[in-house]
Formats: sequence, structure tokens, C-alpha cells
Amino acid sequence: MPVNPHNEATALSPARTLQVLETALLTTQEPLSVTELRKLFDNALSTAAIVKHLEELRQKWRDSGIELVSVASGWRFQTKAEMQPYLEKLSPQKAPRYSRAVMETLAIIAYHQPVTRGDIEEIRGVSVSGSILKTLVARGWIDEVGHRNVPGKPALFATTQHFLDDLNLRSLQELPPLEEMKALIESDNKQLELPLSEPDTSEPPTC
Amino acid sequence: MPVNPHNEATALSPARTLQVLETALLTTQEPLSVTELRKLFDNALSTAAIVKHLEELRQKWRDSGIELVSVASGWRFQTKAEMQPYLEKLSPQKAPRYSRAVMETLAIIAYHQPVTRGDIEEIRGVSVSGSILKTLVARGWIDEVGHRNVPGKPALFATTQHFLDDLNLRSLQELPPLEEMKALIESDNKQLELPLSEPDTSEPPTC
Amino acid sequence: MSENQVIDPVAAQPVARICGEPLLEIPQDLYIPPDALEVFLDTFQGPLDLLLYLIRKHNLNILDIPMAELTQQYMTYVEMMRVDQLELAAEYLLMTALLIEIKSRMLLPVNPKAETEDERDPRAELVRRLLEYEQIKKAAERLNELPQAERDFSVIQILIEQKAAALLPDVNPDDLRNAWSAILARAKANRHHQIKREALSVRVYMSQVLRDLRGHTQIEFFQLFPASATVAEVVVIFLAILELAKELLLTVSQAQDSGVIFIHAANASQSA
Repeated sequence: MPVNPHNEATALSPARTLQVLETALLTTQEPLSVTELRKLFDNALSTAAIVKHLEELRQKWRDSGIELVSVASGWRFQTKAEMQPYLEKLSPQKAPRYSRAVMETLAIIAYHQPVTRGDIEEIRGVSVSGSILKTLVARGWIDEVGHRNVPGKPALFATTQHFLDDLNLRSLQELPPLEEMKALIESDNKQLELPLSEPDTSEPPTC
Repeated sequence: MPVNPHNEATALSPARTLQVLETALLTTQEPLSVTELRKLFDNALSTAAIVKHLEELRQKWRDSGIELVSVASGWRFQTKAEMQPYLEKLSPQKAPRYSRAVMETLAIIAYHQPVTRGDIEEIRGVSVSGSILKTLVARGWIDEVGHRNVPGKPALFATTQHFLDDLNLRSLQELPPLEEMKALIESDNKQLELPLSEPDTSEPPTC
Repeated sequence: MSENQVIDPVAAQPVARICGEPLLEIPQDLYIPPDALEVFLDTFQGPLDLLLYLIRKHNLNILDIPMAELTQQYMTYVEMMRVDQLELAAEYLLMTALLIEIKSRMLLPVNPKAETEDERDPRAELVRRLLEYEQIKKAAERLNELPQAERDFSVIQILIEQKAAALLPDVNPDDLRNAWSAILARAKANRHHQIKREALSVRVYMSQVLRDLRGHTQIEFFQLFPASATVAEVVVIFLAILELAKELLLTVSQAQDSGVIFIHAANASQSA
């Protein structure tokens, strides 16, 4: 069967294909989608073929210090958590660890997006300093997606694809689910009966 | 004999050692010196042992699209040139080019260092805007190494190690010889001069 | 037992840990002793957080809080907070006001015509907010437990040979030679331009010597020669030192015959 001369990429051996995929994934910091990876071969390989090769690559690296993972915007190589103690010896400056204020703000944006600064303050019960939002914007985890049509036109914040990538998530659905909280007051009032049942009972509490 | 708990790194198996080295080199774009790599193991491994492992790693990667190379400030992974055609398909936009002014300034600093801005202007015959030097400083390719002891104490600029790394050079001696320059160190050439004369070899100078 | 006792932090066992921070005393009410104020402000995110803690850990009934006394105490430390934590003080104050309002409304008979839940039980809105906050607080903790790039793992990115990262302009050594040739061609065409005649190697080592001197006022002559230097390199380094001395970029001194020779950075004292 003659090889289509315009589809030279199809002529690549499986080993070479794997080599090209591996090189591309090792060189790009941003995850690569399958659509992008197909461009490497002038779209001569099907999505299924690419995915099959990616699985093979994942297997190949299984026993190393790095792993091939699939996150929101595509596939990328990253180090395994067990390597972190070693890597930290090289760079004395620690990765940022965020304060509770930052993490709570992030959680509100992640679970209730899009939200305004006012919404965040309403939930936390304290004012949100501009520096908290700036920290999250600078990290590329949140951005402004619009303005609410109320006086002052406050900016609406939402989480970004980069946020999902950085947390190894493929979508917001993979966020830990919000938990139901135990009731706060021993109620003598039926309407207020927030889930009084203990968490170990089988019945899921309802609000 | 009990293992010193503070020197756990010595207990690493050769395979694990290789894994840690590989991971560290894959995560940093900057070359890592052997001194730095030793830190990964709390200096429990000798320089010779590290180099031996690096050679082993180099062998391991030989048949891939990536190679482990040794440059001026250490070791790093980089793509093989043969991968370039594929990688270019991913990001179709070409890297921008520096203006002639920037290139000439860089050439003067590289071949004629250390020089002041005045020196550069004298050679180029035109004034050198501050932004040109800023561009090169920001790139990490040149820096101030002192001041000339004349009125105004102008800063002296020289190229950096980073410049060599980015151009894949081990030392300034590896810069393309300006004809006779090559003979500098090894020969007993008398007073050498920069090629004021046109390169009398085959190629005509390009503008 | 005094309600607002201050337990000696050294002797005291932490009664609880909040985010790993030991809490050394049990607040019996919302009053925060002045000495512990800063710890408290660091420990709690705000009045909702504090109230939540009191209710969850101490089964505090929000209705049993002695409001009058509490208000008195709150005012004292709100005064103290005002200096640099005015906003936070205001939020605690607001919470106090809210609690007082709830309490006062609870004392009134329920309006039989009340339609909304909030009107039937003034606690409803506060409870809703507390639960919502608690849910987010938990979510934030779990979010923080997820593996995080840079903190728990690194993304692999190795260098693409021949192409600088982030689309920085690409330069290769030949570009440099071409640039230099261009300068020369122009200089020659224009006029007899003054271009200093220097050996590259001397220039290279001049930079190196200056770098070695950086951060030192003086350095021993021999330290400028690496142990690994070849004979040719030693000669060139020496020439570089002489050249630098000639250009007044450094000075050479020797206190006595055959004594130690020191190299001083010429501008070490004056330059910024």
C-alpha cells in the first residue's frame, strides 16, 4: 500500500511518535491538549491514537520521579510529591503557602463563582483586603470575568483554568464537594432544624 | 552498623539516586552545577560519584529527543536539534529578533569587554539608548562589573555566565573566532588585534 | 472562676489548636483579654470565625451571652484595636450589635403574622451565615490539602535548544560575529574610526578580574589565578591585571619586599 506523500507524519514509527510526544510534553510548561499534540504530526494521527500513545508514555514513566498527568488544559509532566523533599534542597526559597484568609477567599470564589468582593466579605464577615485578591490574580488562579450590573459595577471574580491545572484538577467538578454542616443551635423551632443528626448516621442530612 | 539518621541520603540506592538527579535536572531550566547537585544528597555523594551518575543519565537519554548536556554553569537537559521541526508546529509564531542596535551592542560587549556605554558609542559611531542596555541586562546577558575611574565613573559592562549558557558556550573563547582571535591563548602570537581588517577569509561581511 | 482570666502561656496547656496554633485559654464569652488580643486576631479570621469557635467548641448558646457585660468589654478592646485595626474592630462591634439585636428580639413575643423564617426567629439569618462560613472554611482547608503546583510538585519544563523560552529573541554566536562585522564594515567605510586594539583574551580576563574583585576592597594577588589555570591563562590574567591598572580600574600594592601583593578595586570606596 503506497504511503501518502503528503502525510509524511503517518510514516513515523511508533517509537519516533512516542519520542516526539515525549519531547513536546517535556518542553512545555503549559499542559498540551490532545488537539495541540495532534499538530505535532500535522493531524495525521487520530485523537484516539494520541491518547493511546499518551497512556503508553504514562506507563513508561511510572517508576520514575516524574509522572504524566491529565489536567484541565491537557497533559503535562510533573514531579511526584515524593521528590519534593529533594528538590527543596536545591532552592531554599519555599513555595508560597497561603494564609487562611487567602484560602478562604479562594474557596468562596471557587465554589460560588462568579462573585464580587462584596460577596466574599459577606460570607467571611470581614473586609477582604485588596492584597488578598492581588495575590490570587498574580498567581493566575482568579481573574475578573465581568462586572455586576449594580451601582459601582463591582468586578466579578472567577477561577481560571490555570487554577485547576495547578491543583491537578480536570474540572471544577473535581473540587472536594462542599460538606453539610452540623446544626448550630438546639432548636425548639421546627423551621430552624438544620441537620441535627450526627454525621455517622446513614441518612444524608438535608437543609 | 546503624545508619546515621541525619545522613539518610547515603542510603539511597543507585536507582533512586539516578531518579532524584533526573527529576532535579528536568525541573530546572537553569543548568545545575555538580556542587548544586550534591546538595540533593546532603553532600553525601562525591563529585566523582555525581559525575558518574550524570554520565549514566546521559547514556539513558541518548536515544530520546532530549539530551543531557554540560554547559558553562553546569548540566541541563535540552531538546535535540532534530526535534525542532516538530516543536515549531506547536507554536507557529517565530521568536522575535533583536534589532541591529541591540545585536551590535551585544557584540561589542562580548568581544570587547569590559566596556562603558561611551566605548560602545565610540565604536558604533552613534549614541546608545539606555533601553538597549536595559534589554540586555534584563535578559541577564550583561551586567555591570565595575566603574571606570574617570570623571563621571561610567559603569563597565561585561557579559555574564548566563549569556554563555544561553548561547550554549562554555567560555567566551568559544565565541566564533574573529579570524585571528582563535590563536590567542594557544599561540605565541605577538600583540593581537581585533580584526580591524575585513575578515580576509571567504565570506564577505554581512550587514 | 474569673471569666476573663489570663492564663500564663508558659504554664498553660493549650486548650485547643486552631490551624496548628495553640489556643491557651478558653474564652468564656466574647471578651478577649487585652494581652491575648493579638493572638486572637491572628487566630480568628473575624467575628464569624470566633463565634463559630465558641459555639462549636464550648457549646456556647448564643442566647446566653451576657450582652451588657459583653458590650462593655468589647468597647474596651475596640478602643485598643482602633489604632491600626479599625476595620476589624468595627466588624467585631457589628457582631456585638447583631447579637444584642437578636437577644432583644428573642425577648419579644413572636409575631403571629410573621411570614418569613427570619421574622419568626431572629437567629435564622445569623445561623445561616455561620453555617455558610463554616462550610467555606472547611472547603478552604480541603482545598489547601490538594496537591499544589510548586508547593507539592513541580512542572517539568526543559529547555528547547535554539529557542529561548517565552519567545525571547533568539541569538546565536554567529549573529554576534555578523553584528561585529557590520560594525567594522561601517567603521571602515565611514572614516578612520578609533577602535582600540585589544586581545580578546585580555579583555575577557579583565572582566573576570573585576568580577573577582566585586564585593571586596582588596584581594590577594594570587587569588586571582585559579589553580587550574594553564601557563597561557596565567600570562593573560597577568596582562589583564596590568591593563586594568593602566586604566585605573584597580591598584596594586605591596607593603614590603617579597611581601603579599594586594589588588584593590579602584572604586571600592567611592562607588555606590
